[in-house]
Amino acid sequence: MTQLLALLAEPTLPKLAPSDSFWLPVDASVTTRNIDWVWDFLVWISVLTALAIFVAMFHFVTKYKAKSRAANEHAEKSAEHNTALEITWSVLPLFVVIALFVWGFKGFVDLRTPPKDAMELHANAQKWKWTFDYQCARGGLTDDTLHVPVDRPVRMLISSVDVLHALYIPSFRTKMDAVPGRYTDMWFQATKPGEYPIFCAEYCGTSHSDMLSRVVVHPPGEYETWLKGACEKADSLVGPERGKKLYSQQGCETCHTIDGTPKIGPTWKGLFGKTESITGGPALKVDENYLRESMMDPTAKVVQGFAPSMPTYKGKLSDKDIDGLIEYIKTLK
Amino acid sequence: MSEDKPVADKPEAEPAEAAETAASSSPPPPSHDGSVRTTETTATKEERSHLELSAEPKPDEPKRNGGAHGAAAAHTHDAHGHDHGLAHTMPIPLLFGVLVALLVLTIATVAVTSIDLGAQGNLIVAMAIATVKAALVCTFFMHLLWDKKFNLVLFLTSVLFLILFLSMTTADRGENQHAIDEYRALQLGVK
Amino acid sequence: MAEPSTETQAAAKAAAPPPAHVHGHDDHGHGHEAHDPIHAANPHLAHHFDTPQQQFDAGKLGIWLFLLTEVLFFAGLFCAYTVYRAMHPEVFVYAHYFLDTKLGALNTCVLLISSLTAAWAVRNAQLAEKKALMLNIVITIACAFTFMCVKYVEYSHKFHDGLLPGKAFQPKEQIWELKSFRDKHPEAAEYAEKLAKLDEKKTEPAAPGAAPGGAAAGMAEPAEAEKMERPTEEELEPLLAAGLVGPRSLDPSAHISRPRMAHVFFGIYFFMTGLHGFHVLIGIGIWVWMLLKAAKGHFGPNYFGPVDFTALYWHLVDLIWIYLFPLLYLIH
Amino acid sequence: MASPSTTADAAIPQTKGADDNYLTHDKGFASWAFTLDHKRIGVMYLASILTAFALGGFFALAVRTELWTPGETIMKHDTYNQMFTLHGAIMVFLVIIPGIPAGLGNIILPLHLGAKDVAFPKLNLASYYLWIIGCVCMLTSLATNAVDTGWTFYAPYSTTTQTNVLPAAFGAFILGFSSIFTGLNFIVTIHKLRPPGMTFFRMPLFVWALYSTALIQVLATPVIGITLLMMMVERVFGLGIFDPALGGDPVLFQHFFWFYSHPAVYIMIVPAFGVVSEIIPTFSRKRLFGYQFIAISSLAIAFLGFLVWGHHMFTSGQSVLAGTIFSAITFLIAIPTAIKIFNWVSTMYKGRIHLDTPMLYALAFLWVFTIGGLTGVFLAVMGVDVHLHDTYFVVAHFHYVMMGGAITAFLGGLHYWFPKAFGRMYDEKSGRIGAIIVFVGLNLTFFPQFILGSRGMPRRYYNYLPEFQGLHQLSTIGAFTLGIGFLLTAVSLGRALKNGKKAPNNPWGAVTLEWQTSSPPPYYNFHTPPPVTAGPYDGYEDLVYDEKIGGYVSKKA
Repeated sequence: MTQLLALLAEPTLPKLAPSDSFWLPVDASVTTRNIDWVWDFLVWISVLTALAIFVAMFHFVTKYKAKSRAANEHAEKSAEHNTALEITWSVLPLFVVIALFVWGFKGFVDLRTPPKDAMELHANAQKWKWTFDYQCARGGLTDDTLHVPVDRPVRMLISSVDVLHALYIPSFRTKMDAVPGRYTDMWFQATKPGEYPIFCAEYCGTSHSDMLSRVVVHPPGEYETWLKGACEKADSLVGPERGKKLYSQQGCETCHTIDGTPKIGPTWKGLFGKTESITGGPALKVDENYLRESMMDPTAKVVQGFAPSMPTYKGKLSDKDIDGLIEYIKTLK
Repeated sequence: MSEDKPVADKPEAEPAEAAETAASSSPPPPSHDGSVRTTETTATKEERSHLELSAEPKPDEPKRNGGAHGAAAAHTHDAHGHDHGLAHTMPIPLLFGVLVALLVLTIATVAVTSIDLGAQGNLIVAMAIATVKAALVCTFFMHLLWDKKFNLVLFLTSVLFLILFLSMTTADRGENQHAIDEYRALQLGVK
Repeated sequence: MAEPSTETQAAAKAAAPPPAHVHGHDDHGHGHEAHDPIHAANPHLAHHFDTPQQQFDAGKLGIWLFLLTEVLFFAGLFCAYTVYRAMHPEVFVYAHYFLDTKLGALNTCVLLISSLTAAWAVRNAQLAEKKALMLNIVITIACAFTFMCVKYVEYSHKFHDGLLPGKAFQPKEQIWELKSFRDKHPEAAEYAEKLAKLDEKKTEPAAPGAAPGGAAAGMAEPAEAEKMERPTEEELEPLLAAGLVGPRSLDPSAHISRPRMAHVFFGIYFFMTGLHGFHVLIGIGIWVWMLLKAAKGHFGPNYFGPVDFTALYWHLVDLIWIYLFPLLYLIH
Repeated sequence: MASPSTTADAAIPQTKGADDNYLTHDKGFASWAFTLDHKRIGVMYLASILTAFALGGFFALAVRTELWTPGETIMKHDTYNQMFTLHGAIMVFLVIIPGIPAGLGNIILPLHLGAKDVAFPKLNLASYYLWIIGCVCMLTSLATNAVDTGWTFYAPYSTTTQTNVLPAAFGAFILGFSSIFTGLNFIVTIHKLRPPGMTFFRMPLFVWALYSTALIQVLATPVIGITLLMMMVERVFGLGIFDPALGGDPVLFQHFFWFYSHPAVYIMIVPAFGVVSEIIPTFSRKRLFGYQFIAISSLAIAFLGFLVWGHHMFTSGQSVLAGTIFSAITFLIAIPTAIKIFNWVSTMYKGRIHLDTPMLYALAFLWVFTIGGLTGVFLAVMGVDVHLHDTYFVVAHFHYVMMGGAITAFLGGLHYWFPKAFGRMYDEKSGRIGAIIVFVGLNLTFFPQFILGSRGMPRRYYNYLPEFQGLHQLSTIGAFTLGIGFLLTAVSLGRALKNGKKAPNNPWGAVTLEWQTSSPPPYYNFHTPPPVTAGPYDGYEDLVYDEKIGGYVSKKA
């Protein structure tokens, strides 16, 4: 458990688990059941078709190669078309693609129909961070890693606050766009405890390729333990400690540094008490009220030189959270 | 499916059309029936004579630009009473008749808004009237009634693709409205 | 690839002048065809066509293909319209009170008349009736100007009333203050006014209607709401239809404000009519050009294609308006 | 030309003789800049498109170099995003879409039909200048704060990003009209300017392919025009149609965009089918197998191509119902496409195959298009697509089809018609070496990307997991190989323009009409309009090779 929390504090790149398939990543969810064998079928039928075409091509090229132009050879007489042959090669692929359509359709419907008893989790996308909401006994918990129990169907309810993103878990063979202004959903049921990478698959700007996360599949019983521990930890944190944790969990770090360099937004180092000039407004001194307003209505007063691109955190941060963040910013001298 | 039509029709319709154009522009080409296609880059004697022939004015070819000569000449080989030269000519009474119909329909479509036919009912009636008006404009003002049928096919194709685009997009959007409503309810209602 | 051009440039000094556009139309190579009596008899026949008929048919097919692209060009807007009308009908009901049906109808008639004169002009060109042709073109242009003037009046009213597209949308008047709404639903207007006054008291400190999403923002305060009596059907129905109050399951007296997506309608309205107006302006330009050609006496039975094609374009502009008028002005 | 009184002019075409051709007919800059001659416009298009291709290729190499290591190799995040966006936008809008139709098609189509010009020469020139304006707009964005949305301009990213989206989108908008004008011109030319005897089923397949392409250009392109216009207006005025922050719907944008952009992939590939259908019979000395089917299947593909746009949106939050319809129709397209490949291969059966450069490109086309086509089937299977969507698998697939299919065929066609268009022979040996290097480079670049994609590497990634590095490096090596192949080809063709051996009228022994006129063709294409009395691929037996002139002549002569 402590190891996991350490990972949270220091985000590292997720690792691809070794797979026994050459093509596909390790299979770790029941949702692969209608995908992987169709994939294998596709690979083999493609290899066979391509080989047939290439062999015929090379055979003809070598067998019927003309000696030289000067030899003035003429093509042998052969049919200009052959109805039986043409019907065969039209109908055979037709059967294959009909089968593929049916299998693909089944697979798709399976991916898009979560079981009724699925546990529900929210995934929130924002530039360039995934966060996942969990239900604690009291209140909620937000984390930047997806924790799920093994062998239990999970339905992810996905939304985005800014642009399109896509939640992609290769090992589960599933992917769904996070569309701002609506909910989309996907589901899976992990079969093997372990860690699997999560990618953002829909281009979303500067740090699109760093919008990574992990899904941690807990062995039976351990998920509950983790949740309880994480909730208690989150709840017990107050003041700057809480703010520090939120800084990474809520994705503040993707835009605001704490070392003095400006990124997408102003750095937090030495921010409190500083006088900032505001785009289209009078300069102001950064105080608690301004910080609070900037979290709730970020585009109202934007520091000069920065784009009004921050999403609102209204409803995502509790008063305790806001206070924590403000306290944390105060510590960054 | 109308896009398929030109495919099916073309073998029959197009050569006929081309032949028609050819026939009206130059004398029938010398018969090459049965002969293998020639690949010389210089013209044979026969072809040269064909060329020279095609340069000869045809009896019914208009000799001068403008004036009634061309028009009169065109009459001789066309059974259609209203054809002047290259295309059909609209009689003035018909033009005015169509305008009156269009104006009456405009008044009708305004008038009908004061009658309640249900939310969709009024829209359907308004669209029906607009379509009748559009059909009148197309048929008469735009000469589609007398024009080459291929132009009509083209125009209908555009309408077909418009409907296709509209219906698929709207249908998909309709299926997803619940996801948007749900989001709004949760974001604004509950929180 | 640039080789041939530099080669030719180098040799250019000694060579003939660049192709001269003697007649101002497809004339390249008239010289070659000088011996050809058909081309000699038809100064407007381009060298690569054999007969006027072929040239005319080609032009006709070309213009029809162009009209087809025009229909699909407007398709995107019609699609956006359909989607938003299907999903947010209240926005359209709300917004149509702001539109002037009379001006719309007037413009429809003006365009229809111009369509007649355009079609008539084609006949004139075919029959080489030069004076009548010019007259008809002039009337068509006059109608087009009238159309644009009426549009100008409409637009300036909208601008004045803050009915701007998208982000700039900030209407000065509430719809219950509009004559068009009052005349149609006097009871509802009165009721809405009462509601609005109540709202004002409730939300004094906050800026009302600042965000487009303000509709559901405030929940009713029961004590205030009780002052209102349960509204009658006549009072409530028009307000519900226009999205001014929430669905009946919510307390209708909770809050009154314009529908959240109202700005989208005006976006679509200005986009559609603006694009159409742009086509009218282009049309005016082409008609003026036709007028100049007509004045030179270019048109006759063997050469009237340009007038015919301009008229076809013009009819399409009319056709699109025939749909825009009921879609934008005649919402029930 | 200039005035009927010029003696040379009056004598044309009878006495000016074999030396007069469209390249030498008029001199000077203006004679090119204001030319209405389809061949000259085609040549200008070719030159411009190849320049744009070099630029797009440069961006591609920059992108591949950056991916040599995860994290920063030679550029920052944002620069990388701008690079791949510009690569995509330039290659799609400036190179592949106009490449074969406007470049090669402009030169060849009227010759193929035995016509003097396209139906509307001025519109043709206007189309070229629109291309130039569109190109300038794109370059404006490049020179200022280059667009970083990806060539797809997906909202709401495109309506909110700080980069200079407007000029790039406006450029694409303008290029759309350029494309429409070309398509419109071709349709009318094919309908109205065929000579007597040239029925629809006597048209060469390149003409059929251009006809199908033109139909798509005319029907689909207006929609991207209005979509981009709406996106631009949304960006400036906050219209609220696509941006959810203003009440819009981003999925709607994707519908709008793909309604054009899926058919647009057929604008890119169908002309390539046409080129290959010309090359294979000529170099096999044999009639094409199943001519009618190939002709009609082009139209069928064009039509069906309109009904499948939603297969780009299986994971976009599109409804299951819409996805199912789109997927089913997608599979239907696989059939005519597969049959085309079978027909081309069958054409070689019992032929007499000459492996000159164009034929090498055609064979390369068959190879890469087979792979590109088959992997397309993977993506049509909805369940599998959910895994593969927006990964390198998709990138590899469409590069196999667009780059491997369209560009290979374009190069094949360029070599095939080069003697006709410019009257010079290129060096066969360097041509063949170029073709082989391009083929090897192509497979080396894009095949590893299939594996990357199926293993889960998402596309448009600047940074990636270290596990993927080996395959990325393989791909980058391939990209440079490809670059060398193109460079070699460019040098070879450039030298041929200057010093190439004079081309005979019919170097390949082809039987379509363009080979019956001189190389390069005279100003009016044919001294004598060729008669059409048989199918487009009849009469190989009537030609004999004449070693003295290095080309074919009719037996009867």
